[in-house]
Amino acid sequence: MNTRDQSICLWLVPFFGVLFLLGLAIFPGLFPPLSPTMGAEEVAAFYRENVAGIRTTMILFNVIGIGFIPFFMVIVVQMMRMGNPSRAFAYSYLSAAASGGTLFALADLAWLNAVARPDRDPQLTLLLNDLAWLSLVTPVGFIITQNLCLALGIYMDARPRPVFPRWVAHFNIVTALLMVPGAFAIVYTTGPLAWDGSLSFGLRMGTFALYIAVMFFVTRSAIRQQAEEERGVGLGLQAIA
Amino acid sequence: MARYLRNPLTAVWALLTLITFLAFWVGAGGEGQQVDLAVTALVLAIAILKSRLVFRHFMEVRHAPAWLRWSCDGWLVSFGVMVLALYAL
Amino acid sequence: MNESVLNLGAAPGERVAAVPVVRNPKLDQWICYWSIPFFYVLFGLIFVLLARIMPPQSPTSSAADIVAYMQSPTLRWGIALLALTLGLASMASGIIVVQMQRMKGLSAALPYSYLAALAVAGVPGCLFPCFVFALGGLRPEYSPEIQVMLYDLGFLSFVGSLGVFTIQYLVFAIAIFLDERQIFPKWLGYLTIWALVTEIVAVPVWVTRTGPFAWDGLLSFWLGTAIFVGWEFLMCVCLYRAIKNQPIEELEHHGG
Amino acid sequence: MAADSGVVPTGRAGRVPGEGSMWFFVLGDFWIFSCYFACYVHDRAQSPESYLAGQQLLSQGTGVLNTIILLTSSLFVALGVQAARASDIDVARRFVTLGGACGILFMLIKAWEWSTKIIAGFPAGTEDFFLYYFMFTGLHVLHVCLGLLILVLVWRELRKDRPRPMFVETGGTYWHMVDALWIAIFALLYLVR
Repeated sequence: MNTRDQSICLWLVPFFGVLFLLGLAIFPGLFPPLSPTMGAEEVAAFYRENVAGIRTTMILFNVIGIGFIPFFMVIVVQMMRMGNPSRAFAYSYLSAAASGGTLFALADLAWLNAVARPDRDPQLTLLLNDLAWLSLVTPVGFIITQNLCLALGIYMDARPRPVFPRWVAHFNIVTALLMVPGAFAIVYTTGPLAWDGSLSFGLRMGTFALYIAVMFFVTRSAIRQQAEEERGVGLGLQAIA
Repeated sequence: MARYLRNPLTAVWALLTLITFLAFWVGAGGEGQQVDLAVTALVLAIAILKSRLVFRHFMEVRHAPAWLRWSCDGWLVSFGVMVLALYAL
Repeated sequence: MNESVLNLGAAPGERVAAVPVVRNPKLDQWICYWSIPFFYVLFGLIFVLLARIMPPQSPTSSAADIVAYMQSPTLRWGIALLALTLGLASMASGIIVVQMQRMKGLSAALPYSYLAALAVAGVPGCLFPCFVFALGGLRPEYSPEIQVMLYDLGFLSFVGSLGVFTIQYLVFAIAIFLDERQIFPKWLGYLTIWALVTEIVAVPVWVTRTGPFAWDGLLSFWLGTAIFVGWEFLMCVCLYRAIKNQPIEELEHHGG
Repeated sequence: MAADSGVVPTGRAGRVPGEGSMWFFVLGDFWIFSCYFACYVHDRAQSPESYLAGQQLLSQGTGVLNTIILLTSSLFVALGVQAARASDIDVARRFVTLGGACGILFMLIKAWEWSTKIIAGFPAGTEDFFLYYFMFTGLHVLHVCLGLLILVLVWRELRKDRPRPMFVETGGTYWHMVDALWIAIFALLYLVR
């Protein structure tokens, strides 16, 4: 098996990561995030005044929205290499990653529609705005499941030389826990758990960024390890021949 | 192939066709139909008889163990009772 | 959450060992397996008690009732809990796919279809409608028209997202019928066909608001839900047996 | 003699025709349809006039024609099962083909009937009846589709060197169930007053 394709998927991470950061930097609604306590007129006025910036970001996100999916699938491939008795965790991870991606696409569509007709009834703009923020911030269940499955896979990896070191499992569990507060943006509109709050938004997004960065490096080592092992097997076969 | 048609099953089929026409004659009517318990009961009885013939002869429940025979008949009875009860209430 | 799943991880009569791979070679499968009853108990709690989405509210409620329903204090708590745990449904697909791959006489196309269909289905069939309800609850100041639209959108996509689930049932039933090893019993395949048919019986929710075919109707909702609950339960029983009966030698790494 | 060779020898206990799991399906399906029928009859009793008005827009003649087509196809399939048991495989295959052809004819007539109803639009005041009409006949057609698929599988089984009579029987059992369900639907939708 060749590991080149996996490396390509892996290196899509910094590529898309930079584009994501660029998009976020352009997005006018982020620093600070729009508050859930803003009224309809206020929100509509914001969208009217920032059409260009929001469009730029969201069209960019529309194109690259699920750019991390190839990376998650590399992790699936690496999970399948683990010394687990079955591929149950790998398949669960795959399914959760696919479901999670759809929500981001939905959020993007809602934002694009909010600025598609800036003179719309403010109530409708407010609705699209709320849908976008909820879909972005709250569906943490999928990434949490991904992390738990990966962690469990690592704990049960029976290979003499594990695919991922054990601390990666601990790291996955900790990041999963740190993203839990995001779900409660459904309940609270003020305070740290609101969708613009420090826990639901700041901590959750920061954790996700850190998570992707760390996983980039450990996955790179895992791919290297796989390449090495397969080269070893290849050499062995040559020797036998 | 033709010799297979000389078969008790063909007789059952002829009977089924015949009573289908009977049900048609009883049930189908022109304009201005009205609620009619007698017609309903008769049509229902014919349907149950037809289903029972299909069960016993085509599906060979005739030769089946008792539990299966009773399950099929039980369904037919409860179907008839249920429809009539809900209809009349 | 992670702890509770872990503790449930072992089958009755088996013990979780310090080095799980050696002592309990099916531990990973059991963890995924027990996530199913865990999730569905939670699911019932969320939908019946907290969000009161099941049984569905009436399609003919007045705007005032709809606004009041959306503002009920526990609705958003239930949905937050769902947003947190819906990923467990992925673990259910994971373990079912693993067992489907043991079947003989078919390629991986059907298990993969099952996986993909469910990965799609969770959003329009469950999470999206819940978000829609949450929106209504989050903003009491929405105009009543919007609240009513959210209410319709929520219940219609919850009860009326059909195709995504029919395909899941279809590929599962086909796999069971083709399987030469009888990983799952044939009757589960037939039960799956009923589950498929009852999804189709929900088609009229899109055209009628009263009677047995409305979204809270006897046929569209109650019969369908009864069969779904039966299917899920018997599916769990059959899956338990399938994992239990899987020979150790068949596992990819059994610690040896 | 052909008929005799087709009769199954039975002991006192009798024997289940076809696979047990198929009977699980058949009996279960009857009960599920009972629930549908119960709802229908109950609703019908609430406003019989509107249901009668809807019913008059159906063509009872078409219903009878379809009933007889299905009965005939059931006969063919039942004869096919007997032929298969008698190891008269070519004949069995021909009977199954005929049975399937009748099934396709049934669906064509049904499609024509549906299209006339849809083109006419369901008249006002009879929506409930037509909702049931489309649901019942639609579900039934779905069963017919599955039945045709099963008949194709039976037909392929009959091309093998040594076809399993059990498989043919199981397919037949399903096909007759489709027939029996139609008998009930026909009575309830077209004829009951």
